[in-house]
Amino acid sequence: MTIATHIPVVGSRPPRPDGADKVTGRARYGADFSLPGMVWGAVLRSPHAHARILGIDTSAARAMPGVLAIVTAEDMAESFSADVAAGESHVDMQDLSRNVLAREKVLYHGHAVAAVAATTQRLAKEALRAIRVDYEELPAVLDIDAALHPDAPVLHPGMFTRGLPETPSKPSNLASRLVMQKGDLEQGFAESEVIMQRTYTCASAHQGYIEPHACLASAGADGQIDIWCCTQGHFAVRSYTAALLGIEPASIRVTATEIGGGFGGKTTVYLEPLAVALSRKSGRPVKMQMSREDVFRATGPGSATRITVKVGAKRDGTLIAMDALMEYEAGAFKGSPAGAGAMTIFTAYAAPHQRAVALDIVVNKPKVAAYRAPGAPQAAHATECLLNELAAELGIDPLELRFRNATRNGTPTVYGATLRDIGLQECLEAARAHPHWSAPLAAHQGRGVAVGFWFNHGAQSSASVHLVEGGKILLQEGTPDIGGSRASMALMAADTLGIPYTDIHPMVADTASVGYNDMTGGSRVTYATGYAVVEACRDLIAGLRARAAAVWGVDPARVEWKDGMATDIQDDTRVLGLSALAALSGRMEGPLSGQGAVNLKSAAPSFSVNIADVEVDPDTGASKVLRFTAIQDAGRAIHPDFVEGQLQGGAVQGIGWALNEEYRFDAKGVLENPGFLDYRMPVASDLPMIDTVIVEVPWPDHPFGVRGVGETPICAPMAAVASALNAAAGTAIRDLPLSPPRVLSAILAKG
Amino acid sequence: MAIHVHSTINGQAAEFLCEPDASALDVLRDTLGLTGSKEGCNSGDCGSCSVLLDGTLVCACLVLGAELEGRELLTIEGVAAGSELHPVQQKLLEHNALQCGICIPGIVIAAKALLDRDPSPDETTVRFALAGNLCRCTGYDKIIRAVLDAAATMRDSAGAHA
Amino acid sequence: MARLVLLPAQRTHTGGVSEVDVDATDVRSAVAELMKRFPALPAAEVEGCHVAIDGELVMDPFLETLAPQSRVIFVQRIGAG
Amino acid sequence: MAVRAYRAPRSIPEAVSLLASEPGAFALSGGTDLLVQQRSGARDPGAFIDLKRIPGMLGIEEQAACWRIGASTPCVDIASHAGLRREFPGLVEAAGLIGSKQVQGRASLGGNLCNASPAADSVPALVVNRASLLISGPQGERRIAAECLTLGPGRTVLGSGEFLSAVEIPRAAVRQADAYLRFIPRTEMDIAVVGAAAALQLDAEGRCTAARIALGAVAPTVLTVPEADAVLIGTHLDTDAVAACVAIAQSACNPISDRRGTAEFRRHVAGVLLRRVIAIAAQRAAQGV
Repeated sequence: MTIATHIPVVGSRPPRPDGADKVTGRARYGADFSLPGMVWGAVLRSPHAHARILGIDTSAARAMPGVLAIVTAEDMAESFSADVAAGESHVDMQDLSRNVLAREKVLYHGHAVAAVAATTQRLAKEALRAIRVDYEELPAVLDIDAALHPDAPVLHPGMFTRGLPETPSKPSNLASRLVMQKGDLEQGFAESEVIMQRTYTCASAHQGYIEPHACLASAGADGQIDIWCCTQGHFAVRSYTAALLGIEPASIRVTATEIGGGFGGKTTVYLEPLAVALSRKSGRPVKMQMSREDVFRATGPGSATRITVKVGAKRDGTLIAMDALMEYEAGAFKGSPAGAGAMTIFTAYAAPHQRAVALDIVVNKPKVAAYRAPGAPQAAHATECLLNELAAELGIDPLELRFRNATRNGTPTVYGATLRDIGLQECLEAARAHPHWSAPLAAHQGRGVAVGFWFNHGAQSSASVHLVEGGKILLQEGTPDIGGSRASMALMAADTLGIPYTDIHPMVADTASVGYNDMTGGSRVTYATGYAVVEACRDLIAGLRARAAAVWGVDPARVEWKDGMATDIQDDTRVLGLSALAALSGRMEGPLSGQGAVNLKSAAPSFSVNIADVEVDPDTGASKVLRFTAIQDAGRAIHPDFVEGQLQGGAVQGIGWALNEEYRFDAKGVLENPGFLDYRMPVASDLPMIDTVIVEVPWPDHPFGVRGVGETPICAPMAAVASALNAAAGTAIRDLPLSPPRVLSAILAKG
Repeated sequence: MAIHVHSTINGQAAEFLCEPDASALDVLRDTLGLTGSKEGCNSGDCGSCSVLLDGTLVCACLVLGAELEGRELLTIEGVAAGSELHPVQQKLLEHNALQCGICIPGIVIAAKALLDRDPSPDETTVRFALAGNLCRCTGYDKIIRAVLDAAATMRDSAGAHA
Repeated sequence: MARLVLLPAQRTHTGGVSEVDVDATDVRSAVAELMKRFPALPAAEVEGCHVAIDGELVMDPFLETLAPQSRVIFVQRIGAG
Repeated sequence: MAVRAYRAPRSIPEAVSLLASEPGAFALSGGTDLLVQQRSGARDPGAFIDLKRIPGMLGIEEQAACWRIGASTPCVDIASHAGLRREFPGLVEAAGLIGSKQVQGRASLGGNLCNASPAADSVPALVVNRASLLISGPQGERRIAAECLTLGPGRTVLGSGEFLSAVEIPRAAVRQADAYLRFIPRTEMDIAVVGAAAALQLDAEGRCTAARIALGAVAPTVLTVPEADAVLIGTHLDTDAVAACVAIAQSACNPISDRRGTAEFRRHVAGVLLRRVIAIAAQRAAQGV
């Protein structure tokens, strides 16, 4: 018989397995699930940015016909272990409980106070209006300076700054201070010939996923609970909901629906514990969905920041010392990504003397959520813009300045790790070789370059593969597919098993159907879940080889797995394929499956280089991105279309954050632009094509060399765009966004 | 008071009851179970609920259910002919132009509306035609390429049949 | 002896001591020794951390082995989007 | 108030009677503003009176003395109307700027006018073209100039039972042309931070014989500045004349600072856009558009 040789599919670009469902409207997202007998939940939200809750009277609402249940903070569990480890996040459950439902105080405008279940959406909303909440309004703390003022109103009377030499005697709004240092800063600045210090700010930006949070929960009389929700981590929803309501996690089954974007914003819970509590009280399935306004007012966003960077360098551009003070708004509860920001801010550079000081500051605004490389884009904006300013001052090409100072394998970082197997040099070389870098510019146009860095996570993933009659493979993974990961999993499985891509049928399984998985986040899915899939396939292959050996009556060592078939090493015309082995299952030891479970503890660091061209209308301050090139080390691109998609999407989110996106609050802490009309994310006509270059320096800890790609793409664009715009306009604006009024006033100020 | 409405949805007669302020999107999703049209904003700013109302591109969230009396609606569920995808759908798949996919039903409808009236749009025309459809994942690049490719395919196939 | 390098939030509870030498062959025993040396140090300030062992970042360490001269630097947890 | 009723009258008298009798009745045209406002609570209609099934509310008609546009005609029809575009390219472009293609499938001149937003894109373009508005009501039909409809943000002169049924634009003369530009931070999907329209008529020598400018989003209602118009007339629209016009218009601006732009920004950009629309309109007029 003729044996087809398996042609590797990793690195090819087939259509995704779930694609047809998504172009025909058949795919079901968070709000698309319903159950018989279902009722609707709605949330009462705070009209104040800061107030004490003196009392909540739900009696009138409860008396309304059709109102089936009401929950307030009293319905949440009272005490928790200090925190619940749910994969890469570490969450203070006291805070999470109070964010899901305010207890003693409301801490931001839009903060959830109570939830109602009623037979119709309309009735649920009417019932909210019948709930009386007695508030004592408190002054709102709305920015970093106000929060850190010695006389500032304190959000949390029990919060004392962490990280000071001694625990302070008074509570404050400074949650923590983190210092990381290498070398001798004083000596470094003393050796420097040029010292430059600048302060950069970024406005708070929302993740901007198009799908509002939604869920459906159904609690059975036996205590079994089902949740369907759009989340980046259904196992985390299980952990958090169980902890917040005092339920055994094993009693909860969470199904991750298709998810309409997350970017970090769907790594926590908002509605799910409320829906479960309402369902337990009412005995009915409860569906809840946020309005777009709710999403803006009460979820996300990323931190607003103020970062002061000081660098010392030789006249030839060699960086000697780098120092940063990084102030990050956390919103209403501690936990901004200031620390991660500090760990990224100078990581691309080898300067021997570095320090980063990170402050985590609470204010009366929505609690920040992870947003794509949390903390890093703001940090990169500061460092990369400053380096471009330094390059101009020294008369050095900005890319050359990076070449001269780029970190290399073995250079220690400020946080204590030493990078290895990185591809920064290769990315810089790709930038220099790209025609974009040397293309001519016209009047009122400018070019900016910037470097981005993110760690990338590994952590825990499980996967199963099952051999189905007919010889095809059912693949169960447990990380929601937010950007085409089913395709990547199927490609890796296909090459591991040596069978066609289309023979693999991947699915995202619920929490009761596959082993534990950390979230889809941290750029970890292709890396860690991919690894688990490879392990599961290897496990299956071991079983297949044993079966074939038994059929042939030979030692399993004589059987190798080749091109999708068990093959007798001593007689390679003797083979058994998947379909034959599946057919024998019932006459041998039964069904054939493979399991894979991994906990990858290393980080697979990746770097990017972005080049942006921006044109400015000097009469109005309007700007337009004319050309954008995103270069990034992917380790190995399993499915290059989806890698490019990550680079392009991250670039455009960064462009939006640079140019127009911002949370604007009024003097009372009310968000002024809680809708897509005035939040201003980029639309198709704002943009050019986004050119990409995938650099592949394989990461040795992964079977295919993957290092994760999702987060690094948003790190460099803000600095690249800001530097390009300032070059085009002849300005030095260091505050984002670079909205037309801000740009125009800078142009007019320089005369 | 609920209103009794008769309309045609994806070529089939449809009858439903709706409240006077229920949107066509509410009716599609909650009453008729056609959940392919998505609610991203409920204010006409995201395009995820794009549908064709008597052939005109509109947001279903900005049309009242009651207004559908005697009118014809095409939703994402009615675009493919059985298992045969519309060229726009096919090209979006081939270009892997979708990540999360929530905007894609709206993009398909808006792109179809464009190509129905302009078989040879240039890149700028496609970009402006899709400016009412927010996508947060892709940066639009592959979507624009897919729509341009679909236009070329449709022109070729029209030429072949001419 | 492996050397442990503490984070500022840990130093608050060690009287300012920032580096500690411990006789340990893995991270678990090193952490146990550290906690024994500084009873005021809350477990939560240690157990949630990552470490860099001789430059290699290790998330959620436990049984990772240490060489006699290993340098273990505590690293703050990294959030992820 | 909850919306209790949706009615779709088939005639003007029926509509007038419903608008006058239904408690909290609101005329519904395209609904692109009204439905959003109803959901946010900004407006509180008790009943929707859908005008789109009344004969004459939809459609564009070329008459000897004017173009008649049914007040509920969707902008997509206006933006794609070749005849209208030949005579009033600025107005057609303004209609094509309102919201997205999806919004233009519903939005109408009637809605854009009666929503009474200072930032309405179509209004400056209608005003410079001396459009008049046909208002139907209990006393029959009356006609007002486009700039006379609004009293301030969200407020119009329409009385109980009255609604806007049509817009009439006098036919353009030879060498008469218009232009409209707006400033938004993105390229689409924004509300105008500033809008500027100009309509100019030139004589055979290129001298300006008639001029009208209008600005949006720089005052509570659309801003016309006859003194600024006057300085253009008799000139060849040279730099000095345009500068004088712009200076007068800018000093008449009374903008607010809000989330969409500061007062200073609006005043400055109003001048920039005005200069640009005068240049575009002049060029179109010279080409005999």
